[in-house]
Order: sequence, then C-alpha cells, then structure tokens
Amino acid sequence: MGETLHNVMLLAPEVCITLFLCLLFIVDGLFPSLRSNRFPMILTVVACIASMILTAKVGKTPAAYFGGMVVNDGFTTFFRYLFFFTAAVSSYVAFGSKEVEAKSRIEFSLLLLCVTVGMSLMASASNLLVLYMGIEMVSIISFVMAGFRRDNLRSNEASFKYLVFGGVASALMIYGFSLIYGLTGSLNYSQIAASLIAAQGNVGLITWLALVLIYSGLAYKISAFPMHFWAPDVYEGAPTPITAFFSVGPKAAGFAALLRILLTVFAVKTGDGNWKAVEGLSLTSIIAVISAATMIVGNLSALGQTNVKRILAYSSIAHVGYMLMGLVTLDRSGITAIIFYLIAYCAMNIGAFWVVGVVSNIRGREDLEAFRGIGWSMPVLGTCMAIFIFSLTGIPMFSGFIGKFLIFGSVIKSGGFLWLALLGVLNSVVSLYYYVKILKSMWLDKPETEESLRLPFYHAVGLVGLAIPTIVLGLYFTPILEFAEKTLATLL
Amino acid sequence: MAQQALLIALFPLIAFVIQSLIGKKLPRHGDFISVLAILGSLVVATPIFMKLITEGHVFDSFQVTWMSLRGAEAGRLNSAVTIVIGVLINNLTAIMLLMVTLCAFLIHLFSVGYMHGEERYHLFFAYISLFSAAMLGLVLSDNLLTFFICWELMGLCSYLLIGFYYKKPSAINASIKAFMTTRVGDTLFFMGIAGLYYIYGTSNFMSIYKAIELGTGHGVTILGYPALAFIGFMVLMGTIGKSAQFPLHVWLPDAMEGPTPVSALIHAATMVAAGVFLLIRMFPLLEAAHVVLPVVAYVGAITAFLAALIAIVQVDIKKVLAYSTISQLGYMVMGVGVGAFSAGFMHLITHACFKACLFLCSGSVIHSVHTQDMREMGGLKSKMPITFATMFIATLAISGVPGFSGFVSKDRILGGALAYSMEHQGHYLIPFLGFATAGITAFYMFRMIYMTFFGHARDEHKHHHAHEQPFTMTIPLMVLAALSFAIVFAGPTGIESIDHVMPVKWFDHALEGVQVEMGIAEHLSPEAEAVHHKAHGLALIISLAVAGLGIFLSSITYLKHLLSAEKFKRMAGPLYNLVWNKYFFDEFYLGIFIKKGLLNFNQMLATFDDKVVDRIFVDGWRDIAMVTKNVIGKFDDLVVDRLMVDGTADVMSGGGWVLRQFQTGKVQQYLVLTVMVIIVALFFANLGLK
Amino acid sequence: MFPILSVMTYIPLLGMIIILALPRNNPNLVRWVAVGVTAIPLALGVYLYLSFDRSTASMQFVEQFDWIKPFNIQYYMGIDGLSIPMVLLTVLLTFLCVIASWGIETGVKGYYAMFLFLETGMMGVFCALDFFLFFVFWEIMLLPMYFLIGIWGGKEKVYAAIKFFLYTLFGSVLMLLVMVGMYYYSEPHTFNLLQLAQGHMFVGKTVVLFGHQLPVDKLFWIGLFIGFAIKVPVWPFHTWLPWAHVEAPTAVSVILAGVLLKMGTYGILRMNYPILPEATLWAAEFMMVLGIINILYGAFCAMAQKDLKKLVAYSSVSHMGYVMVGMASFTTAGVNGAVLQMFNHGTSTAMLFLLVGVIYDRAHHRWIVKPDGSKGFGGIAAVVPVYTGIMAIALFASLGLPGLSGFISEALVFLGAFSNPRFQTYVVIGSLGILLGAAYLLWMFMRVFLGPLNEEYKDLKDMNFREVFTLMPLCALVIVLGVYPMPVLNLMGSTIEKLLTLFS
Amino acid sequence: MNHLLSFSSSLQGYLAVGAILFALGIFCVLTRKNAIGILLGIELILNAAGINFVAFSKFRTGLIDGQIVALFIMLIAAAEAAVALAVILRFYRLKQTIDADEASILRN
Repeated sequence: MGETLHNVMLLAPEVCITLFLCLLFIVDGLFPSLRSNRFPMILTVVACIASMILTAKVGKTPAAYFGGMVVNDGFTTFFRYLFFFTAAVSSYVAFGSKEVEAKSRIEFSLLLLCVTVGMSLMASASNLLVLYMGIEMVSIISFVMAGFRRDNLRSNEASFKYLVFGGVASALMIYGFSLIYGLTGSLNYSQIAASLIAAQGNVGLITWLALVLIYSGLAYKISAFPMHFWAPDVYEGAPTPITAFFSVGPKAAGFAALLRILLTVFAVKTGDGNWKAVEGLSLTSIIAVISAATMIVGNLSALGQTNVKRILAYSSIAHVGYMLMGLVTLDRSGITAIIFYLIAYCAMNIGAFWVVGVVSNIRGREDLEAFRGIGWSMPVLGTCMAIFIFSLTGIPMFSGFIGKFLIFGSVIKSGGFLWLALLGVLNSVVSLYYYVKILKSMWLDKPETEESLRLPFYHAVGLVGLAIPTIVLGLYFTPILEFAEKTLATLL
Repeated sequence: MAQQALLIALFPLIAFVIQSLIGKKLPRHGDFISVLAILGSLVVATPIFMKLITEGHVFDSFQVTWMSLRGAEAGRLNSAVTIVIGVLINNLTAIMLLMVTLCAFLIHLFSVGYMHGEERYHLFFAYISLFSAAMLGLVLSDNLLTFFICWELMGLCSYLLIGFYYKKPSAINASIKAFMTTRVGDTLFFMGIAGLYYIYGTSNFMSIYKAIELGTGHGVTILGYPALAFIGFMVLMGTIGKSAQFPLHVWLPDAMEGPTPVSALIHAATMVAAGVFLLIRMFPLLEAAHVVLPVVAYVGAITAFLAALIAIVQVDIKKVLAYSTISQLGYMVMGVGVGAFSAGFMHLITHACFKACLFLCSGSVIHSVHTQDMREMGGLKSKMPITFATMFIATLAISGVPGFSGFVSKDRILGGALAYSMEHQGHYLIPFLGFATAGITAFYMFRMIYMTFFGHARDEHKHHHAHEQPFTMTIPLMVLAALSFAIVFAGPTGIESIDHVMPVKWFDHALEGVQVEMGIAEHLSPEAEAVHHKAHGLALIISLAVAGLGIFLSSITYLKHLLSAEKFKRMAGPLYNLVWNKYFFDEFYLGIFIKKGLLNFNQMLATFDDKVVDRIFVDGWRDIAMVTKNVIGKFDDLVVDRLMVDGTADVMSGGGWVLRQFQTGKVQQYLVLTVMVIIVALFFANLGLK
Repeated sequence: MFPILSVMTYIPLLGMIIILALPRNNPNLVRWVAVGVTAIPLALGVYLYLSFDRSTASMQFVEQFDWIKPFNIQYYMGIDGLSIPMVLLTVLLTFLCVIASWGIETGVKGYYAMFLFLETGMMGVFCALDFFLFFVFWEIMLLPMYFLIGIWGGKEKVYAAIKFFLYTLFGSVLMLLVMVGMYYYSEPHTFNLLQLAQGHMFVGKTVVLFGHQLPVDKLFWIGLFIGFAIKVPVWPFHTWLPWAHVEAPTAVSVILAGVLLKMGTYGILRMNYPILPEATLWAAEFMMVLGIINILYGAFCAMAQKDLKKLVAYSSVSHMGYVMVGMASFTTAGVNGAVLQMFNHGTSTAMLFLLVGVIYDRAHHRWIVKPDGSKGFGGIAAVVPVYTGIMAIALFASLGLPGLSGFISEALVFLGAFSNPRFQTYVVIGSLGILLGAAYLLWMFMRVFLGPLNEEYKDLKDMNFREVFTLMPLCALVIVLGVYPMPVLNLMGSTIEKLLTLFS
Repeated sequence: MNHLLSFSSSLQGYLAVGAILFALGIFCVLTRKNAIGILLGIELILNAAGINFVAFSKFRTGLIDGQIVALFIMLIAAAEAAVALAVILRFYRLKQTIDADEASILRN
C-alpha cells in the first residue's frame, strides 16, 4: 500500500490538476453564474501554478516509479514547467478572445487541463503503453479543441482533418509499438534498449519498419516532414487561442516523447555525457535529411501566403526543422540547444499568435490586409509583434537568435553536417521575407481609416509580459542555459 | 629667406579667402585687396631676384614633414612613409617668381579697368588671387607632390575663370573641356609621381638630382618598362595636358571664352608655362632616361608647326594669339627636348612678357571695339596709338626681329635644335619645323597687326567708337612692351657677335648655376664645342632670313594687298579646309570618343547594371520561376506582384508555390503522400541494410 | 574608470526611451530632445579624440567583463587607431543628421527613436571587440534601418527596405556561421577578437563540405568577406545601394553612405586581416581586382544617371573601390590611405547627400534630366549662390581635387598601391577612375548649376541657417584635412603599423 | 536470453493476419470517399496492432502485459470513435454530406 501511495505522491502535479478538474466540474454543475465570466480561467491558472510548485518539490528526488513505467527526472520536471506555463498562458489568451464564447469557456478550461495531464504523461512515460496513453489523451482532446466553434465550418473542417490524420498516425504508431514489443519482448524502455544493444547490429528490416512507424506517430505530434500536412489547415481553421496552444503545448510534448525514446532506447550514453546511436541504426544522417526537409517545406511554403495564421503555421513547421538540427549530432550541446530553443520558441510563438488573435478580434479578418497600419493605431501591439517577429527570424538581441546560435553551434561543433548549417542559415534568411511582410503591413503601410484603436489593458499586460523575457533571454541567457543543462544531466 | 618667400604665395591666398567670403560687401568689391596682395608678393620677390643679379647665385630651402606614417624599416612593403614638403629657392625659382608676380600684378591692374561693371566682379578677383597663389606655390615647391597640388589647383582656377560667364553655354562647355583634358594629363602625371615614390621614396628635386647622379634606379622596371623612362613619359604627358601640346591642345583655343585678362594671365604667361617649367625641373631625369628627350623634341616641333598653320587662318584675334601660344609652347618643349633647356627657359620668360602684352593689347582693342573679329576692325592705329605701339613692339619680339627678347631666346633654341640634328644624324625634321614655324609666326603676327591697325576701317560704327583706354590699362601694356627688348636679357641687339662689347649675361650665369645644381654641367668636348658654334652661326642667318621673308609676305598681302589672300586660300584648297577645321581634332574627340564611345558605353553599362546585374543576376530568377509555373499550368491564384522580391527569393517562392500545391486541403491526399514517403524511407532503409 | 564607450553607446538608447515616452503632439520637443541626446556622445567623442594615446597600438578605454560564462562571451569594448576615426565620424554625422531631419513631419517620435537606436547599433559595432557582441550590434543596426527606409522613404520605399534587409541579413548569417566556427575551432574556445588574432589557430585545419575537405581558414575568410563585402558594397553585391540610397530619407541616406558603408571595410580590417593573415595574402589579388572593378563600374554607371541621388550613390560605390584598393596593397601608405578615405568619403558624401536633400525639400524632385527627356534643374547658380558655393566644395572634395581631403586619401592609396610592384597595372587602370570621377561630377555641376536658368526654378529659396549649420563642420573638416591630414592620420598610424607587420 | 527473430511457426500465422488487417486498414483509409469509411480503416489498423500484441504476449513473452495493451487499444479506439462520430455529425449538419473531399476549404 505504502508503495502505491509513494508512487501517487510522485505524480502530485498531475493529481493536483485532476483535483482542480473535479472542482471545475462541480462549479460547472452547481454554480452556473460563475460559468461564463473569468472564474474558470482564474481556476485554471491557479491549478497550473499549484502544480508548478508541486513539480518543484517532487523534482528534487528523481526516481522511476509505477514499476519503471513513468520516470520523474530533471527532464520531466522541465517539461512539466513548460506545459503548465503554456496551459496557463493559453487560458489567459483564450479568455480575452471573442472566438471562445462566454458560455463555452468552462468547457475550454476542462479540455485544457485534461490535455495538460496528457502532455505531462507523455513527457514522463518510459513505457510504450503509457506513452501511447499520453499521446492518445492529448490527441483526442485536441481533436475536440480544434472543432471548438461548433457552428463555424472552418473550425469543424480543421477538427475533421486533425481527427483523420491523427487517428491514422497514432494507429501506425501503435502498430510499430507492437512490432517492437514482439522483437524485444518488453514494453519498458530500459529492457528494449538492453535487447537492442544485445542484438549487436544485426538488425532486420522489421526493426527499421517499427522505427519508421514509431517515428511517423511522433512526427505527426511535432508536425515534422512527412507528417506535417495537417498542421497548416488545422492551425488556420482552429480558433486562434487554441492554435496558439497547439503550436506550443502538444508540440513540446511530442518533442519530449521523441527525445526520451531516442536518447534512452535508440541511443547509448557514451562516456563524456553525449550519446551514440545503437550500431546498426545510424540515425544521424536520417535526422539530418528530415530536418532539412522540414525546414525547406516550412519556409518555402510560407513565402506566398497572405493569411497571417497560415504563415505562422508554416513558420512553426520550419522551427521544428531548426530544432531537429540539434538532434543531428546527438551530443550534449545539441540537446541542450533544443531544450533552450523550445523555451524561446514557446514564448515568442504564443506571443505572435496572441497578436494575430487580438487583430482578428478587432478587424474580423486574419489576412495581411487586416494588419494595415495596426502599428500606428496600436503602437504597443505593433512593437510587441515586431519583437516576436524579429525573434522568430533569429535577429540578435532576441531569444530566437540565441536558440539558433546554440543549434548552429552544436552542428558546426561536430563538423560533419556543415551543409545542414548552411541550409539552416539560408532558411532563416528566406524566413525573413515572410515574417517581415507582416511588419510591412503593420508599420510600413498607412491604414485606410485613421481610427486610433486602444489595446485593452488585459492583452497589453500579457503581451508585454511575453515580450520582455524574449528580449531579456536574448541578452542574458546564462541561467536558462544552466537550467537546460541541469535537466539533461538527470535524464534516466 | 625661404620663409619670407612663402609669403609670396600666402598673400594672394589670404586675398582669395577674404575676397570670396566678404568680397561683395567691401568698397569697390574688394579688387584692391587682390591687387595689393599681388603687389606684396612682387615686393617680396624683387629682393630675391636682386640677390640673384648681384651675387649671380641664390639658394635656400626649408622643409617640413607633411605626413609621417609609421611603419617598419625602409625597403619593405610596410616600411614607414614620410612625405616631406618645402620651399626651394634657386636661380630658376628667383627668375620665375619675379616674372609671375610681375605679370600677375600688371594683369590685376589691367583687369581692374577691363572687368569694371561685371556682375560677379568680386568673384573674378577671388579666382585670380587663388590662381596666383597656386602658380606661385608651384614655382616655390621643392617636390613634385605640392607641385602637383598647385598644378591641379590652377586647373580648377582655369575651369572657374573660363566658365566665368557661366550664363553662356559655350563658356561652360569650354571650361569642362579644359578641366577634363588637363585632368587626363594630370592623372598620368600623378602616375609618374607614384613611380618616383616607388623607386626613390621621395619626389624632392634635390634628392632626385643626387640619386640620378649616383645612378640609382636604373635597373628597376615599372610595368615592364625601365622605371626612369616610364616616369619620364608620364611627366611628358602631364606637360602635354597642361601646356596644350598635341594631341591634348584642343582646350586652349576654347579657353578664350574666358575674359581676356584671364587669357593673358593663365593661358599665355603662367599656367601653360608650368608644363614647360616641370620639364625643366625634371630635366636631369629626362636626360637620364635617354629615350624620352627625342620624343619631347618631336612633340614640341610638331605642335609648333601645326599650331602656327592654324593661326594663319584664324579671324578671331584671341584665337590667333591662342594658337600662337600653343606654337611658342611647342618651341619651348622642343628647346628642352633638344637639350637646350636654358634656351627653352629663356623663351618661357620672354614669351610670358610679350604674349601677356599681346593679349592685353587685344583686350584693350576688344574693350574699345566690342568685337573679337579682326574683319570688323582696321585703321585703329590713329585711334589707339599707345595700344598700337605696345602691340607692335610685342609683335616684333615674337616674330624674332633682332633687338627684341623673342629673337634672343628663339635663336638659341633654333641653334640648339640645329646642333642637336648635327650631332644625332637623321633628326633634321626638328630644325626644319623650327625654322618653318619661325617664318609662319612672323607672317600671321604681322597679318594680325595689319588687319587690326592698318588699312581703312571696315566697320564705321565700331571705328567711330574706338578710343584709347584709361591709364590703368595702358601702363601695364607699356611695362610689358619695355620688357620685350633684347637689352633686358642679353645685349642691345641680341646678336651674340655684336653684343659681346657690353654683355649683360646675368641670365646665362643664372642658368649655369642651375645646371651645376642639377649635376649635368658637363663641359662639351672641343669638336662638340665647334659644332655648337657653327650651328648657332648658321641658325642665326636662317632665322633672320625666314623672319624677314614672313614679314615681307605678310605685308605684301595684307598691307599692300598685292597678293589676294582669297586666291591663296583657293589655291591651298583641301589643305586650307583641313587647317581651318583644326585637323578635325575636336570633331574626333567630341564626336567619336565622347559621344559615340564614352556616353554610349556608360549608357550601356548603366542599363546593364540596372537591367542585367540587378534584374538577371538578382531579380531575374523570377522569370525562370515564371516559366516553370507556366509549364506546370495556368494558375490564377498566385498573383506575381506578391513575389516583389529579388530573383533568388522568387525562385524560393516559386519552389514554395510548387510545395504548396501538395497542400490540396484533402486529408486523404495528405495520407497518400505520407504513406508514399514512408514506403520510400523503407526502401532506402532496405537498401542501406544490404 | 569612467566607462566612456558604454556611455557613448547607450546614451542614444536612453534617449530613444525618453522620446518614446514624450507626448505625441509636440514634434519640436522631440526634435530638441533628440539633438540634446546626440550632443552628449559628440562631446564625449571630442574628449575621446583629445585623450587618445597616439603612440600605442593597443586597445584603449577598454571595458571588459564576463557576459555569458558558459560560452566564454565577454562584454569587451575598446577602441584603437582603426575604430576611433569611425567612432568620431558616427558621432558627428548622427548629430548633424538629427538636425538635418527637421523636415520630417509624419511619425516624428518613431523617426527619432529609430535614429537614436541606429546610433547605438553603429557605436556598438565600432567599439565591440568580442565577436558575439560585434555580431549582436551588427544585426541590431538592420532593424532601425529597415523601418527608417520603409516608413519615411520615397516612392519605392518598401521594395528598397526589404531588399536592403535581405541582402545584409544574407551576409550576416554567413558571418554567424563563421563566428560559431571560429569559436569551436579556436584552441581555448573564445569569441575574443584579440585572442583569436594571436595564434594563427585556423591555418592547418580542414572541414568537410559537400563531400570534400576544404581548408578552414580560407572558408572563414570567404564567409566573412562576403558578409562585409555586401556592406561595402563590393561589385557583385552592390545592387541594393542605389535602391536604398534613392528611397531613404535624406538624413538616413547620409548615415547610410557616411557610416554604414564603412562598416564593411572596417570589419575586413578588424577581422579578416589580423585573424586570417595567410588567407588575406592569398586573396589580396582578388580584393584588388574587385576594388578596381568597383572604381570603374561605379564611375561609369554614375555617368549615365539622371537622378542626383543615384549619381551620388554610384559615386560612393566608386569611392569605396579606392578603400578596397588601398587595403589590398598591404603597404603603409595604402592602408593608411584606405582608412583615411573611409573618413574623408564619410564627410564628403555626407555633404553631397545633405545638399541633395536641401534641393529635394524645395523642388520635391531630384532629376538632372527628367525621365521624359525634358530638362530637370538648370542654371540655378544665379538663384541660390550660397548653395552653389557649398555644393562646389563638396563636389571638388569628392572629385579628389588637391587642397581638399578627397585628394589626400586618393593620393595615399595610389602611392601605396603603386609601391607594391604586384599591383602596378591595376593602379594605372584604377587611375582612370579619378578621371571619370571628375567627368560625372562636373557634368552634374554643369547641368544643374551653370548654363541658362530653367525658369521653373527661379524662385528657389537659398539655404536657411539650419541647413548651413549642418554643413559648416563638414566643410571645415574637408578643407582642414585637405591641407593638413595628420590629425586623423596619426590616430591610426601605430595600429596600422602593427597590423601590417603580419603581412610583410 | 531473448533474441530477435525467433518467431515460432504458429506465431507466424497470427502475425500474417495482423499484417493483412494492417494493410487493409491503410487501403481502406486511403480510398474510402465516405468519412465513416475512413474511421473504419483506422479501427482496422488499431485491431491489427491489438492482434499483434496478443500474439506476441502468448507466444513471445508469456507475460500478460501484451494483452493489457490490447485492452487499452480497444479502450482508446472507442474513445476516438466517439469523438470522431460527433465531429462527423457536426460536419454533416453543416455540409449535408460526409464526403471527405468536401472538407477542403482550408488549402494551400
């Protein structure tokens, strides 16, 4: 009995979120008056903060529990912080946006909290089944969130496409898991890794099939090259705050799962803290190709776009490409770079989508024409957007640049994939064109009507709250970098 | 003494600064400031000249480091560079200083009267002061760098002064033409200076003379040619540009667009003479690069002869004088070329005086009859006696009539040329052209005198208005005319054999001093001495004969009208046409070189840059992207203007467009693509495993 | 020790924040605050000039402390003979440009905020001695430039702004790769430019690119050179310059021509030369040829221009060619001449652009010959004498007329380049550039100022006190440095001496 | 010592069925016009995975964790089906059709 109680204690953050979930159900049922105003959002934010505190407490004692199915190490702690932060900010954004109607706000909070539990499960899973459970939990709820605006055709179509693509992808993945289970006879990462090493390289085609299928499942989650097709349509169709959440939350969870599987199962920890691919499974060149493909697809497709949400959708695909570059050398600096990049990426991406949300609320449309002269009528909004855009492009003084700097550093350090670094650099130049197109219409074009709009304080506080860390992180990033290195140190 | 000499150049410079800043507000528009400044320079220059006359030799110099760049020890690529500039006073400088300040002062006086009532009167004096400062700076400088700086400053002043009447388009074109042609010469001259710094590390005259004496720098080559020859030719190009020698002479006749005092000061006395002065300063180097001197001689001779021919047919009084200036400059260059550089220098001095006088006289004539066309003049002898007298004296001087300064210097040059052709067989063309030019010069000068002063007035109205100029304008004429007598330079009649009774040899002693300094005063061997003596005797006789013939022919055609000029013109036919069109040099330069060659090339290059490099290299990829699109199929959705970015990005967006076509919106097609990629991945994995 | 460099760099940033906080309805207050803020670095610059030690080649006014320890990145600021002329030029030109942009009416607060932000970027680039810090300032500068050209520019401002941004960003991302490469390939991993310059660390190494081994130092050299060449601009990468100059507002094109072009050559001298001397020697001929092409190409194109500003822009391409020639000659006179030319070109082109701005404010067009062939400006010398006088000085300075500063640097460049026997043919060809320079500038002067007055412009007002005030310091500099250039030359003497010891 | 690829003969049979089901599932998803047809395809693939798990748990490892996973797969398949049908129902209400190709407003 004590042992399960100990295990539950380690799951404290998730348990706390579930309790708040139940509280919300009660509120939903018994106090209808509270339903539609800001109360559910406040409750969500409190839930996230509480679980962050619990994560900090739990994080001090890294251990595997529930019989090695779930791991609570530095890696999980980091991702828990990230998920709770993104959930809190997304709910803050959602409750300011007209797209999430007042009466269905409580449902949004419920769904959001469920997804958060699913995400932290994905990050901490070290067992195929638990991973599958986490992924499915996040996916299925995301299908619902994508179609949140029931009467809106675009939102419905987005959820339909997300549903079909997601379903197939996770089906493929579970089939891959079954093959791995067959080959290695176990579901636990550590045993799978042991048997893979024992195989000393005579790895048959079946293993490669399993690997490809698993990769396709995870690639769907982070919208990497072959499985990225759903992202632009779903991001454009779904309501903007939810798209903001999609581009950050589930994507980070996908990366968490991918990193954990890759580093504990398909790679071996070498002496100096780096990793080496299991012989017979030389992943590095494949990852390089995938990363290059994702970058090119993301950047080039965004060039001709006029809908800003779609531009940001393709840009988030491109950023996945940049992040995958870190995996190419499988060494410590690369993975730290990815983790740092994730932090920077989450802040600036939510910010960018937030601005799009605010503009589409005011102007009703999301294409570049809607952005004409916004910079002059709402200078704070314009400046924040400029900061996010330049950070996304990778201009120094902003966190995006530091992310790219670390990623390119790790690639060049290994010396083997210089062509990838060159491609990455060229892609960021190309990305400038479509990013600055947004700024062009915001600042360079004069608005038709001279009406000076006032940015509601609610949004101003949030946006500035995201913009300032983007600059601070760009100028002084040592503490965050040490924090990222610490998370890697305790990866079980 | 050198420090005071610096004042000579500073006075006009200060005058320029004052005049250009507050000239307009001063009483009389500040012309007295410029005149006083140049007078001050004259006052400072005369004691130096007096010292030369009394002691027969004067030498002083002081130097200051202008630029010192730190670097490693000498001889290496990054060795330290120190550019030292200073003032050098030797016999040459003393004489030049006096000549320039005197002429400038007289011309300043003259232009007070001549330019009275002009709209930009104060600016005229500002530019003239700047010009005088630059010319004096050039004369004083002891190295080629400051020499070059003053050289180009003079070019600027000549540009500003020729274009003084800037409302007249012809004046502006002339000023740009002058500036650009001289600039061609200057650029090459600067290459020569760069060459000097390359082999000697300095451009100081004294150190060059010493280095040449020691024979350093002979082995070195620049661009494959022997270094000294290269530098010599570059210096020659500088002279050709500035002293309007063939083929860069086209600007001087057009420079007559400027006011007459300008023509007198700049395009007769001083600036054009600077080119010859440069040759004289660099004579040891030219001599050391023995291949250069003959070229110099030929350039001088050809220029003299061709310019003289053109002068015959000119009807504009100033154009006649302009071509005569080119011709006389050709003489000086020929003098230096054949080795008689002291004769060349003397001719430079004498020419400065009488040509300035001629120009000023023509100025006073133009000022009174308000036309430059000689065909509208005639019979002004009685109306303007002083101008006539001074102009006649100067004409006698230039025509080489004994007893006048022109004869003395021209005879020595021709003697030197003859001696040169005797020593170096086969170069007979030089003396022949020399003597022919002497004759033609006499002919056209007297033609001008007769057409303007003698005969009956062709234009009553102008004749009636003609009047003598006030004293401020006639005094300079008289002074300059006085300087045109032989007595000033060498004996009353100028003929060697006669004057040995009362020889006033200050000029020759001064020039010997200069040769000693330059280290080239080698004593001729006895038989060479004999050849020289014989040559000078022979030259004396021929030059007298030729001058007499010229005067005679001119007087029977233009005074007595026995021979009609028209008949002679028809008889010459095509030759006349050729000469009248100045050998089509202008047409060649302007028509072919500038209009068809340079401007079209620029046009082509500019469109090349805008259309080709900017569009094709950079933007044009869009066209290729467009082609790919049309091949794939008409697609109205993509509007081309959204790709308004340079070509490389257009290719990208074209690529992006292709990629986006896969994004058809149908979920099942996404899945088909995904499955295809997975199959391809498996295929490679399988291949990899083998 | 008073951190003078950091103060000079961040005062404008402080000024920007103050200006953004000012009320929107009082443009004059904003203008005077901007003038006040830029006056402070100018004053400090004068102090810097007076207390600069000319005898040593080592860094002065150094500020060095750890910024990001894990990557050994330091906040390392310092200036030596190479950077002080550029710092002084930046400080002076920004002060004058702030005064010159009195005519900006729309979005005054935004304009001056961006302008001050630009000054911080420029100051940072010239004082940074840590590659990372240098790169951060290098790219920060692009942001204000994009907005300044894009918002307050001329007709095609959007296209010009994005083209400028794309070109320079392409160059700087290559520099990013080289920066990271240098960090990882240097023995004690460091970004410190002085440490990198010590050890010839990159000579032997090679790296795999597209399948074959390439020498690292040559790769670094090319990467850096492309990044800097785009800024200079060197011939194939120059097509952004005419666009950016023509479309930028007057004050911005003054800063663009006066300071931004110099960052390219400054970067080459600060990084390519000391850190990769072997590669620089290997590529000397290449740089010289590009320099000559720049001179001639710029001159020829300038000759065919009908728009005043485009003509001056192409003349900048031509004049920057002299800097390239001077640098590539590795002789004392050459390199000193090159750095002096960077300074002189800064002053003379700034004057030209300011003057073009003056006439643009009055006539609202810049055509020498209107595109439809009819006559643009003509004979306005009679109407605006003061303007013609100052334009003549600026013209003859950039023409390279002796007695003005242009000549000194051109003379030094050619004397230096000629004394290196390898490059004598190039110098002779390059000297044609001097000739062409005279041609197109005089042609412009004749067409616009001399000749019969074009009636359309008979009521042009002459320059007011403000405009004359912005031009007076530049006129003084051009004339004084033409007569006696040592005040600027002895600033850089010892640094260049030490730099060239690597190449003898 | 468990090592790879030592599948006994009867296991082959189960795997073959699993593989066939997998292939049919994919084919069904790609070709069916009807939205619900696509869902059926997904279910088929999930069941194929289930068979695999059960077969491996019986023949390969002898532990019951394979069967537990199969159970979970059914559980999740049910949840997914519920959500999918709700979405398709809403799609029908808006578009009066459930043809998958109709859902293509959001494209390129």
